[in-house]
Amino acid sequence: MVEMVSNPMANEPNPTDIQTTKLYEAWGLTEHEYDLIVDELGRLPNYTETGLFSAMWSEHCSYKKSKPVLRTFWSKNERVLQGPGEGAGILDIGDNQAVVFKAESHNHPSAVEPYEGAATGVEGILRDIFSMGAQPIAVLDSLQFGDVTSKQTQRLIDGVVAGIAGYGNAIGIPTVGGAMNFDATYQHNPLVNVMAVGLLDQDLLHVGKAEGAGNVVLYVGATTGRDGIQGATFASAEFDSSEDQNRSAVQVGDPFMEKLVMDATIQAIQEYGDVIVGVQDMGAAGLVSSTAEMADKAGMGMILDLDQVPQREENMTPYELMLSESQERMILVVKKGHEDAVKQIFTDADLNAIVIGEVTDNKQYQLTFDGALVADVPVDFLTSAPKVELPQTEPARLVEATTAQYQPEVTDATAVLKQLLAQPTIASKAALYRHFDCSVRADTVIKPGGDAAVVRVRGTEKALAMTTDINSRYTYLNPYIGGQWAILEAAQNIVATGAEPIGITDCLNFGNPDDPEIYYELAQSVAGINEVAQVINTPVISGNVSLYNETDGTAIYPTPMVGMVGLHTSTDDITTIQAKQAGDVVYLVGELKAQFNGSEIQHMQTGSVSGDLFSINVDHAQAVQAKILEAAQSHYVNSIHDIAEGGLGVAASEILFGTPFGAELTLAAPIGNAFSEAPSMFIVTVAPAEQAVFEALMGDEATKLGEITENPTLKLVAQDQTINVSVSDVESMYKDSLWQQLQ
Amino acid sequence: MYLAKIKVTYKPSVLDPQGEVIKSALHRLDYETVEQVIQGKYFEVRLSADSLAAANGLVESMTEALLINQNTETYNYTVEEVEA
Amino acid sequence: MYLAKIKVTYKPSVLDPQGEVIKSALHRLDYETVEQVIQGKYFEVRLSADSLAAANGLVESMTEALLINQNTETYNYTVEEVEA
Amino acid sequence: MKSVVVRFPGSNCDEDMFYALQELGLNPSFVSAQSDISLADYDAIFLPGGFSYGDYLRTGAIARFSPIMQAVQAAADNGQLVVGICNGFQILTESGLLPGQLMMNEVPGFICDETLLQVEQAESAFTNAYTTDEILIPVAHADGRYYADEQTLADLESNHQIVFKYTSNLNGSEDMIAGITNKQGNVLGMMPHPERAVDPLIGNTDGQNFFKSILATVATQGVN
Ligand SMILES: Nc1ncnc2c1ncn2[C@@H]1O[C@H](COP(=O)(O)OP(=O)(O)O)[C@@H](O)[C@H]1O
Ligand SMILES: [Mg+2]
Repeated sequence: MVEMVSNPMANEPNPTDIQTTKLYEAWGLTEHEYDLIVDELGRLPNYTETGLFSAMWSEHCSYKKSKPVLRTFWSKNERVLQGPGEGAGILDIGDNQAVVFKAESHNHPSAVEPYEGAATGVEGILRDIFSMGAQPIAVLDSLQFGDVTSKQTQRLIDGVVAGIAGYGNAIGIPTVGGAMNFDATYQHNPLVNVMAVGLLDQDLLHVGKAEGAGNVVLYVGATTGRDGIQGATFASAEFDSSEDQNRSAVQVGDPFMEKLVMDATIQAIQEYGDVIVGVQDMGAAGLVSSTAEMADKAGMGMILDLDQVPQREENMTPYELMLSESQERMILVVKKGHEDAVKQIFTDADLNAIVIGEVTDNKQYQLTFDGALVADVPVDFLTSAPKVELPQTEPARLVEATTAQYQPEVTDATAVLKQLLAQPTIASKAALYRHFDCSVRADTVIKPGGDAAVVRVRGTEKALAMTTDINSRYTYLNPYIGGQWAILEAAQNIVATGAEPIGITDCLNFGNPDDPEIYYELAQSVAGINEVAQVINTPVISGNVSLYNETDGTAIYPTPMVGMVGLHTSTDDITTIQAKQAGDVVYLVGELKAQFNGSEIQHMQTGSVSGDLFSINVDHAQAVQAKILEAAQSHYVNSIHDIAEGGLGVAASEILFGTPFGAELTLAAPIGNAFSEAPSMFIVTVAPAEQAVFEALMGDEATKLGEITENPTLKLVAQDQTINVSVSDVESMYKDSLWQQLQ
Repeated sequence: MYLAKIKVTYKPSVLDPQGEVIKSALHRLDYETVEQVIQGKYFEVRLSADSLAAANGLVESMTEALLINQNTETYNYTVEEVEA
Repeated sequence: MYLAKIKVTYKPSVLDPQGEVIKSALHRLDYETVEQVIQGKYFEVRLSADSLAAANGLVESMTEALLINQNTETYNYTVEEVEA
Repeated sequence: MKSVVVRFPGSNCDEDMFYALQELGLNPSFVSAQSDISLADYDAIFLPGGFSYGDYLRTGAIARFSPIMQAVQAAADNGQLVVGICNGFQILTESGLLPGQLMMNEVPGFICDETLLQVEQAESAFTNAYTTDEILIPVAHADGRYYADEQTLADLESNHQIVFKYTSNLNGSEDMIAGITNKQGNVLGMMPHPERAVDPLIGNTDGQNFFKSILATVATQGVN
């Protein structure tokens, strides 16, 4: 064996070296920020302290750049029990129960290391949920990739899908839905966003605060290794395709261990909720972020003895111990004197559970190592990165754009429909999501393939609907309207299942915010989402920001992913997209606007998107959705499907897939309109007996299109052309295209 | 024809959850003197090449391109000539 | 202290889908001269024992008890003495 | 009737199984795989799906040495019913309570789907309540390819131990085997998940008769 180095810190640069070589800049701190630290401390920070600040003041941990925008989010209504700022947001769903949810990005790690990046993304988001004391019940994923035919994309898809499956399946939380889009803008910056949803008994509502001097800080779960060090700063930096050095920031996940940690944490909160004053998962910037934030929220100090931290590798330094992003670790703060009982739950599950420090009342964040004090900084200073106000400029492409619409070329409408169904963005993703266990826990009522996933709340009449949505072609053409559209689309997917939208989370994936045009896109998208959130009464209760999604100076399209949850008060209201019986009347609900800018057909026919979007009448969109919801809840309808990418033609095909039926429809418009895209449109089937009540409810909003037939043919007669095609023909385009392109 | 035998293991810094679980199982089975278990992968690849040197080159390049994940794994290998 | 290195492979009669998948992936990457790929497992076990012979005995017995499934797998191994 | 669900570290279908047993009147309780109590009091013992011990090494390989497995073995020898679903099946083959082995799917990768099964033995302890010979049951596994040598396969066939077969080649199993019993017929392992198909709300109730069969078997044989 090698001789142990007596002091692992011996080779670290001293404070003066750090100042003169500006080492801190490589870690993401600016000179101005460094100077602030020196001023506040009244001395030069040492290596460990500099590391603490670099992590805590990274955008990933501090949101210093996005905060001015995030602060504008509307996040309060009568349901909100916990808004943004904690591991996850919480909404009241009645009966003393609550739903807990959040979304998280793992873009950079997944680009470098698709399997582990995606797996640890699922892992991290689940920890956010169960650290609130909630039982995770579902995972969703929102994935954006580049050209589906490129080898690089295929390798990414393979890895990401296997990583999500490998983690979610093993830990036993169903992956019930998500989205997968393809566009060249993501070729070098794929996006991997995951969302998790949990259920919480309101008596166990817990927030991560370290109250009470003398209370003990308990470390539970896996040992700490050198993985993922500086992951938070890594996530806050731009990509340079010529560099492979970023690879050291890869963490490896162990779903088996996390399941033990999850079950034990939930059990501990259930049994000892009264003496556990805070719970926080170790995510980005591991130990420092979890402990410092808890101390700060309680207005307390904290002292940690790093020699107690269970270590997987030898000779780890305080810097490494504090910044490691090893997975499957949690911090609990427990009232003094009760730690043994809490520890027992974890040790019974063969997990580490070790007291590593205590809460103090001096508001300092202090670390000891090998008997010496190695860091001593004010807690509130460490956790409040200096604010940054960034300039905004409207990008030239937006200034110049007009709403003059692209006119699609439709010489053979049947061929166009088939071609649309084969587009990777539209075609069925079943060949890929089939790798995800969507039915473990035996609560999944609507599985992947519907508009939103639906998971019942066992032991009650309730169910929860959930979806993730974003079409970044819209946000690229108009960030504000695209933002509105994203949340409206999420809501239309939720109401289509018969659920009332109750709240949202988001993942704001953008380029470098220091570019005023990108900051403008960010601010505008958020404003668009926020406006609609208030109209439809879905507060923003959690979210995540992923900036610097650029390669060699080119940013991705603005991609503000929206994750929404809806509530079914009765499982009887659950409605699915498939046509149910021949003879049912088919309606279009909502206004079919001939809008082609940003549409799938524009992209398909021209290879790109261009032009401005029509402004959205949000109140009208909301009114249509409210009627759809009422129709579902009154059981007037047999099926509902929202009309999204590919327009009415695609949606009309989709309601027939997997059924023995066809449809005969008439559209009082040119055939091109069957491929136009606008928010808040639905295709609905109604039994003849309900036709009158349905029409009375809908008023002008419903247009009768025709009926479901026994003959399995889709016939759509427009003013100028007719689509006439066997359902099995279009269905095979939909089912097989993506899978074939991936071969 | 050449036969390559390639052993792949995690880099020492990478968590090897399987190794730990197997070690505790061995302890439960009373193999108490086991101090460490590392689980890796093992490949045998049969390939033709113009020379042993060429075969070595191919094996290294395919291992790095596909068989291992260079972020987390290392490998070593042998190549020998075998009958076709 | 002894170090055992154990290679486990499927018996030839057992289908090895991973090997096939890897072979076709290698072909797609233009390693066209690859004729066969077998994927197995590799273990390194550090253990103490009274003698090399005892270590060999332990390694065989733990491998057969736990590390392999004798229905489908075979193994070979080496044991060497190493510094503690 | 009393039944018990064994929870291994990493089991994740344990609760699903518990609820299914409860809903269908099999009166379940849980037992930890780490305990070494006797299971002599239970008419039926269920080893649920999941990833016991992370499925590290091989599926079921480590779980097989859990303390509870001695009691499971004793119960099997004693003629009590023992059921392994998915990972439970893998544990039963690893421990030698059932012949053969579950291996990686022919096309590697996890499959989550519903699949048609042919009920091959209408009178078994686990199928006697079925009135049709084709049932639709969820599957969710990456290592579900049943493998055994030719002699074993021939024996399974001639002893009527093959209870369920896939109707199409889902995972490359020998003879399309989805579920088998031991020679005595009291130990069953299957990859598909009947416990995920007991509730009309979830859209499939084809699993109900699996549990009703067990109830009927226990009622007539009166193990306890
Ligand atoms: N990556 C994925 N993981 C799980 N389910 C997915 C994924 N991608 C798509 N799906 C499912 O496929 C269906 C269609 O997705 P999508 O076309 O995005 O729906 P919509 O247009 O209604 O938002 C949805 O049920 C969705 O949950
Ligand atoms: Mg939809």
